[in-house]
Amino acid sequence: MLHDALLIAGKDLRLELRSRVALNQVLPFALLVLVLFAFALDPDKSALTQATPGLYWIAVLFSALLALQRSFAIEAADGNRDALRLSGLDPAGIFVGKVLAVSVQLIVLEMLLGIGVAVLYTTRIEGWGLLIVTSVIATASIAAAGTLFGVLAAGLRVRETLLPLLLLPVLAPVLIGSTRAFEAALNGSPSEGWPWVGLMSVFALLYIVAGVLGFGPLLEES
Amino acid sequence: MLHDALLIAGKDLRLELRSRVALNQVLPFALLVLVLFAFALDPDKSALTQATPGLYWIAVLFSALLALQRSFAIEAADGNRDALRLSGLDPAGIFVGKVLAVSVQLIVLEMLLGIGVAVLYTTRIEGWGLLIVTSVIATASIAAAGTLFGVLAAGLRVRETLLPLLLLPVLAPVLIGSTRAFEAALNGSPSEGWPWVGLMSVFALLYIVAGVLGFGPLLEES
Amino acid sequence: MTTQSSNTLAVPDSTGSRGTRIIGVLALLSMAALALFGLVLSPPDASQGEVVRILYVHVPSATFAYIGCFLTTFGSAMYLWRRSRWWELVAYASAEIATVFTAIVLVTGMIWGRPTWGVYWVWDARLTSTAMLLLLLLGYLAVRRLPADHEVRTRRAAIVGLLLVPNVMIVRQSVQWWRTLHQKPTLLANGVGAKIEGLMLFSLFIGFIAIGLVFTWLLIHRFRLAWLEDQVDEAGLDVAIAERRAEGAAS
Amino acid sequence: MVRLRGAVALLGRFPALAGVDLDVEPRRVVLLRGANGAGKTTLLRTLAGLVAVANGEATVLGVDLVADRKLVRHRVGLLGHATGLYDDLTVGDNVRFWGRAAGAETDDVEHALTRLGLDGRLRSVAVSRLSAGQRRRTSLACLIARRPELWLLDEPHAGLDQDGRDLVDALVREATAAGATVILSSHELDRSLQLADEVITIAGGIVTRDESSGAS
Amino acid sequence: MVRLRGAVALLGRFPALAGVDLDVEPRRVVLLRGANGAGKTTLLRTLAGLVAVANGEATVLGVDLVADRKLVRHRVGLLGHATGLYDDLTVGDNVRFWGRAAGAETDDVEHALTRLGLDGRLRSVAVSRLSAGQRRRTSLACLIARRPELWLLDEPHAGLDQDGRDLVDALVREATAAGATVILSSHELDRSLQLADEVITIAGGIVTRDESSGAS
Ligand code: HEM
Ligand SMILES: Nc1ncnc2c1ncn2[C@@H]1O[C@H](COP(=O)(O)OP(=O)(O)OP(=O)(O)O)[C@@H](O)[C@H]1O
Ligand SMILES: Nc1ncnc2c1ncn2[C@@H]1O[C@H](COP(=O)(O)OP(=O)(O)OP(=O)(O)O)[C@@H](O)[C@H]1O
Ligand SMILES: [Mg+2]
Ligand SMILES: [Mg+2]
Repeated sequence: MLHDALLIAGKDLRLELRSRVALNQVLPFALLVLVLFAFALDPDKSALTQATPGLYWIAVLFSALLALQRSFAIEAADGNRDALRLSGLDPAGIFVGKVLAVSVQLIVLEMLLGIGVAVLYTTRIEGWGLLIVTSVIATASIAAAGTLFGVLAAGLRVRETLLPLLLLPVLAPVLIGSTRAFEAALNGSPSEGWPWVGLMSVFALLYIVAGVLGFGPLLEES
Repeated sequence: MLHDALLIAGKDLRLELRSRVALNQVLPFALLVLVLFAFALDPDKSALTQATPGLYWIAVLFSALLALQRSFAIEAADGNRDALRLSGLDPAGIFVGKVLAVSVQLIVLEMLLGIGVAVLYTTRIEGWGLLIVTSVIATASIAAAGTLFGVLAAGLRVRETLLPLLLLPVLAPVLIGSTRAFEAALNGSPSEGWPWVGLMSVFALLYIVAGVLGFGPLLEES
Repeated sequence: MTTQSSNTLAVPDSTGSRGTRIIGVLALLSMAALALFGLVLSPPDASQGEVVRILYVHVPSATFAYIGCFLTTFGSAMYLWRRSRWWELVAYASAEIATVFTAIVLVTGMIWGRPTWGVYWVWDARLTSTAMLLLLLLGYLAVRRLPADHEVRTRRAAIVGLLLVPNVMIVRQSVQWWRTLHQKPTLLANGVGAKIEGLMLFSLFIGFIAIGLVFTWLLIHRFRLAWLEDQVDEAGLDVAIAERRAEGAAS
Repeated sequence: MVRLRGAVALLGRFPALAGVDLDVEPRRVVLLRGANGAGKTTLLRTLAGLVAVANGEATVLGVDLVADRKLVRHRVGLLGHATGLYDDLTVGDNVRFWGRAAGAETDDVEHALTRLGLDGRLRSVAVSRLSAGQRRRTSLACLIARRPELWLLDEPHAGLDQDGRDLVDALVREATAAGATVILSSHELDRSLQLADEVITIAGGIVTRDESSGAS
Repeated sequence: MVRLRGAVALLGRFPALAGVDLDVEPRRVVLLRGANGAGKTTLLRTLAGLVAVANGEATVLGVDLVADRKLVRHRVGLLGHATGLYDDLTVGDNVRFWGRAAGAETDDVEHALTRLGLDGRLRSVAVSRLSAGQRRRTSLACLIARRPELWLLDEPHAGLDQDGRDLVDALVREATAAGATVILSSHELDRSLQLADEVITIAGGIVTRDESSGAS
């Protein structure tokens, strides 16, 4: 399984290196979302700065959606589903591979976006430990749930619209959890943040297990 | 040109009637965005109710993005661009037709979403005239700019990621304008709103003209 | 096609049957009784006044919306595990009915909220998670109604359905921690803490029965409609195979 | 009809046509042959006004492609490798849409559907459910509904069954009889050599052999 | 090798196979012929374990497809109408990826590329830039890198030039010589009748003629 996962992740990352979509398109999009919020919510600073963690995670979420769309646009070639099924690759391996590739891209994006937010909204960063753990777990959750629903929507001609609809409500807890954990970290009260990390871990685990088990059956449906 | 526009709009709307994507997927997504914001922004802190018009328009914008993705996913078939170029259809007509089809879907969506927002964020609705005019003009702007950039991104394998990136910055003025106009209408001071409507009209006009003139050349780029 | 159905209901030839007619009549009667008790006989609430009467619809609807969700998840699981088309249709039918009941909860709650809280909506845990529940259900229905082949739709919808209840639980949990404003989950404390007793409790009880009967009636009918559609397709299949073979034989 | 002199066409930076000379008289059937990647598809797309002529001269149906290649498009019909059909619309809707876009009447559309044998069950089947050959037939129906003056057929026989192949040949003969010109590329030489009045061999983006006598 | 009895396969609700009986002995070359929409592609995809057998019996390479059709997949090689290649990867990367996914060694991959003539300039060209025939060659290279026991070729000659066609024939002969079995569908009868040991005619989702003697 690991061999298959690495093969798939390698392929996806090679494609990213060639096309630079995450770098040239998804990352600017994330920054853009941040700026847009500043427009839409009155730049009456106080509201904005208070809401920084929430806005950060919404920006991450929407960018993740884009990264996932891309991850499955790659697999949208005519006959690709047949090819994957015939390939002899372990479906669980495919799942893990795609989760890995998306996660790597998201982690980089989160780091850069974090810097952006810190600068744009003048946030002082504290509680590194909690911030990092939260990011990692939230990323795993988003990538796992996203890949599962991604393959569910893949191969349909309505992929672009279906994925956001399925994914966002499911990720709402991750959004709340990571926002609260970030707030706790930035307020200097990390102890309030850890329960959220726990909840998100449960979530991540649920979706990784669901993905490992469910990816095969989902790949079967043409 | 009108004949061509109606042909295209008819085809798009027929496809919508068959697949119900706007109804079953885009509309729930719009509601979703509204609810998600409540998660991210702490609802207690009154930021939410103050920002209602902004959130409404952000939700419209993201849903419009989805509707546009769909509108160009339809045209993504292999060889579709060649077929359109050879068809003898007037590019301006294609542009107007697609703008029409998207606008119809958006207007319905805005109405339903408006009801949702009014209820969820407890908004009292006043200044109907301004609200309606703003919506119509903003819709035209979004559809026109979206269709123009849609064809630019179409036919590339990075359509899903490129369109949002191109479109959002361009639509920022529309977002601000319609938000301010809505705020004015809801505050009972419509006179402050009309200048924004004027600004947006210029914008809409600009993009409609740009589309009518530019759609042809953009369609040329394979 | 082999259809293994853990078939408890005989194959219906119409959506109505004696059983459902009885349920229908009982549902009507109990609705009348609910109207009588809920609107006339039960007293207004000490603190909330007349609006409390919404409770008799609101709470049972919520309960049955949840039951619908559980049925959807269970049916999806049975479909994935046993390939039971019967359970797949149960899942689909109950998801639709659960959507309707969730909408009823939202609407009645909002109507209730207006006089009680002064607004239609607050961002409270229970309310928000109910809204998310509606969206999750709409997601399931969107997949189930995809413009694609039947098998594709049902199998993919089943995976969404399977995750429905876990998702609802996680969403509820997270929103619960996030904030709570709504009534605490106890039948005994209401509004500002007044006890439900006597006729009010009885009215609520009748509410459960009435809404439960309506739910059952709708579910059976919706299921049978889907089942009959399936049967038509199924019958069409033999014809289609015969036609296709004839096409071959002719050439 | 068609006159190319040293026509160069670039796909990206790659000179898929590297200086093509070509003359086609009206009402002729011209066969393009050549190895994979020789440039046949690119040549046909250039003649259809889809690919820019980067260098040289090119005139098709009296239109100078270098000056404005758009003017020729609605007068040609191209059957390409890709079909450009809307997957979610039915066969009937697709042919109607593309036919009407090119100004065809309802009669033309009906005639095209009937001719290709798409007027039965298949008419109301979504294109996404078609077999490879049925899809190709739909594409061909769209073409004949347009009644083009110049037919550009890129491997028209590929994917079609024996009846379909005969039908293509018949359509080509009818088209030339009705005054149209046909240029087709094919790897199926037996059949297409019989059909063609002239055979042009392409290799590496240039014409290497021009047998205007025909091989039939 | 292959044994079908009354096999029914549904695409959506359409019985694309309406009861197929088929027996194929090891190391044979079997040609499927039939009109467009007859069910050839569906039959090949069923044999590859991609389409469920809704009714009847089906055994391929000793695997019971009704019980678990997944088990046969990594042992067959399917060349379909659609290629499933990653458009943005190069030819070399694609063949390497699909080859390694099926457990092929680097040597197999190199051999496949060389055999199909993809080891020159084309190796580092993105698949999106290939001509129709070159794309098909890449797909074929992916297949032979897998070294399948059962070759399922859906119109293998389509889109290939004369060399390519000869190459396909040579590959098929080598495959059977090395112990593999080949089932191919084709509309190009001249060539494929020579290649085949047996000819099976399909129409309306059933086998209407079974010439196990061969026509060569
Ligand atoms: C849109 C607004 C509302 C929504 C979406 C809503 C939703 C719900 C839900 C889902 C339940 C079932 C809870 C459970 O079993 O876990 C429930 C129960 C209940 N609701 Fe509401 N509600 C709303 C407004 C209100 C209002 C305004 C009141 C009265 C002040 C109210 C009073 C109650 C009561 C008393 C229960 C029963 C509590 C229990 O014992 O579980 N609700 N509501
Ligand atoms: N964007 C591009 N960049 C580089 N090379 C390209 C590009 N697009 C096409 N090519 C090359 O242009 C050549 C011409 O291809 P064309 O499709 O015209 O060939 P063809 O004669 O139709 O071949 P086939 O018989 O395989 O259909 C091919 O060798 C192809 O690799
Ligand atoms: N989802 C579907 N719903 C209804 N009919 C379908 C569906 N999918 C395929 N079909 C039909 O199934 C039949 C079998 O198609 P198949 O691709 O097997 O034919 P084929 O013999 O390969 O034809 P060709 O020579 O054109 O490639 C076709 O008639 C097609 O219209
Ligand atoms: Mg070609
Ligand atoms: Mg086929």
